[in-house]
Amino acid sequence: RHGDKWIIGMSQCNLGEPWRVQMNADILKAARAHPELEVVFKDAQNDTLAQAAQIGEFVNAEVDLLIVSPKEAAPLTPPVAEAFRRGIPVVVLDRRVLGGDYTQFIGADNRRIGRAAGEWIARRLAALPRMKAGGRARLVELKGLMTSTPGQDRDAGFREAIKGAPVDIVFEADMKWLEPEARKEMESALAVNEQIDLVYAHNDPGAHGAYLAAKAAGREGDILFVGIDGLPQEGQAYVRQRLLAASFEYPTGGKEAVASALRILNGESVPKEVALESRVFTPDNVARGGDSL
Amino acid sequence: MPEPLLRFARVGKSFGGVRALDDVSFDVLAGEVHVLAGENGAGKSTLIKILAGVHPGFDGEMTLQGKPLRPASPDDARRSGISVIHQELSLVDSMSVSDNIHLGRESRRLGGWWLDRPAQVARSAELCRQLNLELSEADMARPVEAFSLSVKNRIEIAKALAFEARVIVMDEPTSALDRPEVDKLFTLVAALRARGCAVIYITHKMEEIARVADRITVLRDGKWVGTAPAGECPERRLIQWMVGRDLSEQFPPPGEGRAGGTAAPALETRGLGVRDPDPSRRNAVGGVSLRVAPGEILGIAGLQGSGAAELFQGLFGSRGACCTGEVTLGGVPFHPKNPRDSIGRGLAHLTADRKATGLVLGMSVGANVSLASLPGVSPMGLLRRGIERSRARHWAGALGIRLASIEQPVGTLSGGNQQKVVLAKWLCTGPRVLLLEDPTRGVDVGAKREIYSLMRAWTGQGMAILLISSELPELLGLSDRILVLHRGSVSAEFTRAEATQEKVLAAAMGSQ
Amino acid sequence: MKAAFQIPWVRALLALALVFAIGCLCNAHGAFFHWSTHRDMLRQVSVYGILACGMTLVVVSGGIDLAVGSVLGLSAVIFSTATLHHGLPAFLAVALTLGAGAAAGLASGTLVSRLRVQPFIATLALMVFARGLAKALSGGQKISRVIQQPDGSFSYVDLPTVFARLDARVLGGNVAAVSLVFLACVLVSWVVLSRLRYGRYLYATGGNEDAARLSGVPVVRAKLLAYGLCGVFAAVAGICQAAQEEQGDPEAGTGYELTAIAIVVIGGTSLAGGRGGVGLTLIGAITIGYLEKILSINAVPEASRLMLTGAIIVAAVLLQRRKP
Amino acid sequence: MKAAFQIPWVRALLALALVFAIGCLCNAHGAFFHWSTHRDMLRQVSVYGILACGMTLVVVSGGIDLAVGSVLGLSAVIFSTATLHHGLPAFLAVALTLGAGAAAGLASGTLVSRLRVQPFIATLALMVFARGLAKALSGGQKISRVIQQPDGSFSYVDLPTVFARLDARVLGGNVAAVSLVFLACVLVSWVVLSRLRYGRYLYATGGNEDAARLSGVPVVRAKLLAYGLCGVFAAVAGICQAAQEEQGDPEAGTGYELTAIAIVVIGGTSLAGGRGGVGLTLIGAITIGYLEKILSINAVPEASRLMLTGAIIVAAVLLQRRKP
Ligand SMILES: Nc1ncnc2c1ncn2[C@@H]1O[C@H](COP(=O)(O)OP(=O)(O)OP(=O)(O)O)[C@@H](O)[C@H]1O
Ligand SMILES: Nc1ncnc2c1ncn2[C@@H]1O[C@H](COP(=O)(O)OP(=O)(O)OP(=O)(O)O)[C@@H](O)[C@H]1O
Ligand SMILES: [Mg+2]
Ligand SMILES: [Mg+2]
Repeated sequence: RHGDKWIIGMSQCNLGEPWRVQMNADILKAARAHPELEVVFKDAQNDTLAQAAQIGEFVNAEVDLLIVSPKEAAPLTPPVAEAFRRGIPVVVLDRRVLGGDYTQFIGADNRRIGRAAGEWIARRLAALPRMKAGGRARLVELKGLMTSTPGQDRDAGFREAIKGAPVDIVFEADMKWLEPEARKEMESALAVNEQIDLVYAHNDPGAHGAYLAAKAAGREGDILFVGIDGLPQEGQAYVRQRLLAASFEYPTGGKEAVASALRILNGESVPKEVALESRVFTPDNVARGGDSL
Repeated sequence: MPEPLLRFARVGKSFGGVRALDDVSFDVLAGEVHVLAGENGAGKSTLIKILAGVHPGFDGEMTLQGKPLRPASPDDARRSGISVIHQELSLVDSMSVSDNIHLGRESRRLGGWWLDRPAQVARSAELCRQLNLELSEADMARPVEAFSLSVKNRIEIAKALAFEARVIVMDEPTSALDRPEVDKLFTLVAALRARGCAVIYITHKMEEIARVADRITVLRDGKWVGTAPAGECPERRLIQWMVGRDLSEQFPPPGEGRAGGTAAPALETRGLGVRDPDPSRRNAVGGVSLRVAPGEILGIAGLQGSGAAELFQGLFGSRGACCTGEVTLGGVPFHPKNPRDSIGRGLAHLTADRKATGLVLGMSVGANVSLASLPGVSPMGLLRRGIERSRARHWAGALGIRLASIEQPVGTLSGGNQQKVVLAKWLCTGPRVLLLEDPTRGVDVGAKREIYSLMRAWTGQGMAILLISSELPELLGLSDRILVLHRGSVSAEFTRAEATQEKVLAAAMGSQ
Repeated sequence: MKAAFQIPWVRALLALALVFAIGCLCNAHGAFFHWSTHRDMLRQVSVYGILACGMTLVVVSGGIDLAVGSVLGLSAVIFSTATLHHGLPAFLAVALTLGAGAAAGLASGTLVSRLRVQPFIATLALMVFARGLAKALSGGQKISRVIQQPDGSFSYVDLPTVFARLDARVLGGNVAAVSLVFLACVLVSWVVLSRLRYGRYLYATGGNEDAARLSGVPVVRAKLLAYGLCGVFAAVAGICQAAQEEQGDPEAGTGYELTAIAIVVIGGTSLAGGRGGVGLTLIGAITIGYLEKILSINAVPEASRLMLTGAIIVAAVLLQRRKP
Repeated sequence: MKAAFQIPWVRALLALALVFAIGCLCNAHGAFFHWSTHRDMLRQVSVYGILACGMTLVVVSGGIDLAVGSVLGLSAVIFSTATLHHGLPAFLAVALTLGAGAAAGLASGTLVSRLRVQPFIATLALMVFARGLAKALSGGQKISRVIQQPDGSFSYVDLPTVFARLDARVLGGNVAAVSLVFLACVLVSWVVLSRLRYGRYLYATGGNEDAARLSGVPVVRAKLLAYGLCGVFAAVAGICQAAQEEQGDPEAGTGYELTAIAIVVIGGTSLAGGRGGVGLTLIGAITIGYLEKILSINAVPEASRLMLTGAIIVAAVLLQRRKP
């Protein structure tokens, strides 16, 4: 303990994404409520090795607890384990490290969310008049960066869920999590497809970009848009504005991490794994805070 | 007739549609100095570049000692024993003197990969000594950009002599050399000739032709005109061959409109000094007082390092405000600040190195001509291409610039024609005082005469000219008065009547 | 015939023709032949094209500007904050943003011209700095219609009409408004380069700075103009981007500088300076636009898309390179 | 004294001294004074530094290589696939990877030298292509110890010792092994540039290509050598990156080319070509390394960190710029 304060080191792998900015904001907000906590943030600019060095720096600075949201599992396992062995409790957020040398893992399951989205979509499409008449739904998938695990999981879970449903993916492209890219790809999808029933984007900005493309083509009324992440000012707001048919929350875990940190620092024991619950927001339920999956 | 060392047979070369060289045949003998002469754009450099392996694709053939010669690259040509001093300097500014001298033929150890620097430095120092180029071993490691054009020129010569060659080509090697340096080079040429080398020498200076030539070949419009022993080829006939007609007196007589000493001088300096940008070094110019009247040509003589070039740079503001002392321009006090300001006050400065500081090679002839007078062709900032083109056409006609079109990039003109474009650029500004540094560098005899008479015509209209020239006859023939600089200050002043080559040279070397 | 290939824009059109021909062959069941495809291509490439216009000025003057992408992001944030958070009228917000862009450009310009820093490193520093400033101003979050109140709740503001105007289609729905902005930028840079005295100053400075200075060309001012205008164009691009995304993203424009430079170079303007023009840049932009569009409508997978892009750029450049 | 400031490496050291002084002031409660901080700095900058060594060769020859980051990624994938999936012995895998790097470099080199494509666009095309190839070879997945079987289950392979060796610390734990690799690369490039005939050819080609050609310098071969070696260095960097990450990431090295160029330029090597050297690049790498380390140990927030980086780069470059 440093004086009357606990110092928490937070190693964020990248601040170029709104979701991760939100995670830091959540942590900060939760920690503000506890004057005995001080959080020091570092970000690794999307560089695995920089993050490994950063964890080392926190260890050298003898922080009381470490929160790590790692960029990669394998390369960050040794520095996390080293910190843990040196007696610093480590809360791993969002992405896993290998082995068991950490105090707690908090995270949601992208595959599960992808599956939930697929199931919801299959149900929602079945309600379309055309489908009731025995037709097949035409679907566009705008993927996140497919070399990243969240992109791969949100795709795999989704495909598991729609297997067997009368749904064809008529256009798919990698929009690299970026809204302008999503809009560009959606324009192409619209150009080559007369009929599109639904767009599934791996994040809300992607869904919003697709919506804007459809709006420019005057076809936004014919298409449903579904995104993932459900940040209050982004996905939830789009759902409120009825731009998106649904947004699936991918919780940041920031609040939960601070809560766990407090318990660990106060000597309480915590479970090794915390699976975060996620919610779905639709125009019907968004006002009351969504429904959990 | 001995067996020729080198033979050109029906050599020709086209660039796109332009036939730069057509059906040229002549022989070069071992142990002779063979002068290649001709007007600007006659094709001399192109012929040399073919010999040097720069243009591997050409028509006709060449033989060296009876064996066919078809150099595929400069390296190939050099292996055949051909060494060339190109017209445009081929030095790498950022590299050291010794690296430049050995470029492409480094001293090698360990199977040819490893550099042997000490050997290179020693050998470079030796070569420079032969050329009376006083460079220390420390200088050998300095980049060539630290040296003046004249030193660079001699480094280039040293580079060509750095290996044993059977044919040595010099394409206007003396265009930036002063008299003693030229003498030194000629001693060297004589030694090479005695050694049995063939020297092909290109120059526009009649004086030099008379001094070194054993035989002379003349090209005109890319075609062979004739080859003759120097003795059978007096200047008059040579000029007739080159130009295709007779030319009158070389230097036109001084005009009558010249103002006397009573009128306000066009330019006057009192105790003018030019600071060196490096404060640890001696000022290049110190305490120069001069006056030049409207309509007068004031010659400035001086050897390498005399400060003449720096004097012009200081007056023109090329290096910013670095003048001390007083300057008046047309009676009004003037503090040189920058070229832009000086141009606005009626000053123009033609620099010696047209490629580095005179022209924007990638821009068209028209754009280069109007570059220094753009405000005049762009009222309210709007460029008026019509005005620009008609001005460029006017000057191209007045100066006899040979070009295909005003829109042609200036880099595709021959050297002499490029020089005329620089002149045109400065005349376009309508200067009252013209600072000329070697204005006829690389210009052929015919065009030189045209430029000389134009200079007379301008002074007749009241323009004042300050002239630096590495060619003493030119300086003596044109100047109304001559000021001699030595180590940054005036060592003598002569009137036109008093001046002789010997006196000027003696004063330039510092002897009283 | 042979001489025609010497003309830069004929060569640039050759590269465009190659890409267009590929589009005709791989037309995605005729999608390539719909006008909407071409309209969308032009819309997508407009923001890059606007950046490339400014880049052309800088490249002609012998420099390079790596900061355009970051200045785009900064401008998007400033414009969105001004309109959405502070409710400034459109013309004021536009003026403010263009002013910020000009200031960023002049900062690079001052470093390059007066302080003689190499353009690459000067604008790289500004690129990093401007991105940081964008994040500082926006708090790292996108500036959108959704505004977080101090108590944590969210309120919504209406989207000002300027956003809708810029994201609309004009001329009977056949052209995106931002494409017209792009063409206007091309026109402005063309006037500067070909019709103004300062354009000539830019070419001379890029062609031979020493000769230009000794001929009385105000080299410093010419460079300031080039970088300053480049900054203004980047701000215009930022406004267009914000209008199209309906928000100001501090990450917007990341990596766009490379695309802008690629457009300039593929048009045939040499990075050595002193040559080229904005007409070539227009052709270059359309070439890159078609290239991306063709790969996109054919739904080429990412890995193949990258490889094809590389290969086609090489083919296009080889087709139009200057004969030695 | 004054003359000393004319020497390039004295000026480069000035910039380094500035950054070091900042580190001494902002020492994060003494963390800056621990040897481990300096050791880690050197380790972190090693991969960039290796790329910068190759970049120096290319820049001296008058070119630029934007493909190094992608070639790094491609090499990391090839090396990991060879060792982890195919179980190739280390030396074979290394040779294979270096060969691939050389091939990529020679491809750029051929485009630039023989086919006279502008270096920027040629290497940009190769940058895109190599990234696509890396993604194609890896199937978009990271190549790690965890291998998915055809039936969907996972198997694990042991990490070959070459990974551990390269990620180890040597000399009593005081220096990271990759830092030694970096220093070896500096040495190799120094020998090439300063001690070999071909080094002179590189300087001559970059300084004045026409003059070099007239002097019989094999300009084409010199450029091929520069780009080829640059590719090899990028492959070395890729191997080091893979060893440290214990996997081959097809996205590895994205954006590294800008850092590598920044290192070269901040050392004082001019992008105009013909000047500079790898000693300067070493100083530049350490400068950039300290800059990042200082900002990191002081936990400077992202926005401020970016702004400070921009500002300090400008200050460092101003401090060491050539007097006009
Ligand atoms: N690359 C080229 N493209 C077009 N024309 C060319 C090219 N090179 C040379 N020429 C033309 O060929 C002719 C011969 O030029 P060359 O330089 O050989 O003449 P020169 O006798 O050396 O002239 P000078 O005395 O001015 O140096 C000129 O008309 C020149 O414009
Ligand atoms: N085959 C060619 N086609 C087009 N351009 C060429 C060709 N060969 C050389 N050039 C270019 O033309 C320019 C002039 O050619 P050349 O070397 O013959 O000049 P030159 O006639 O000697 O002119 P100068 O007397 O001014 O030196 C050079 O810059 C060269 O790069
Ligand atoms: Mg010639
Ligand atoms: Mg010539």
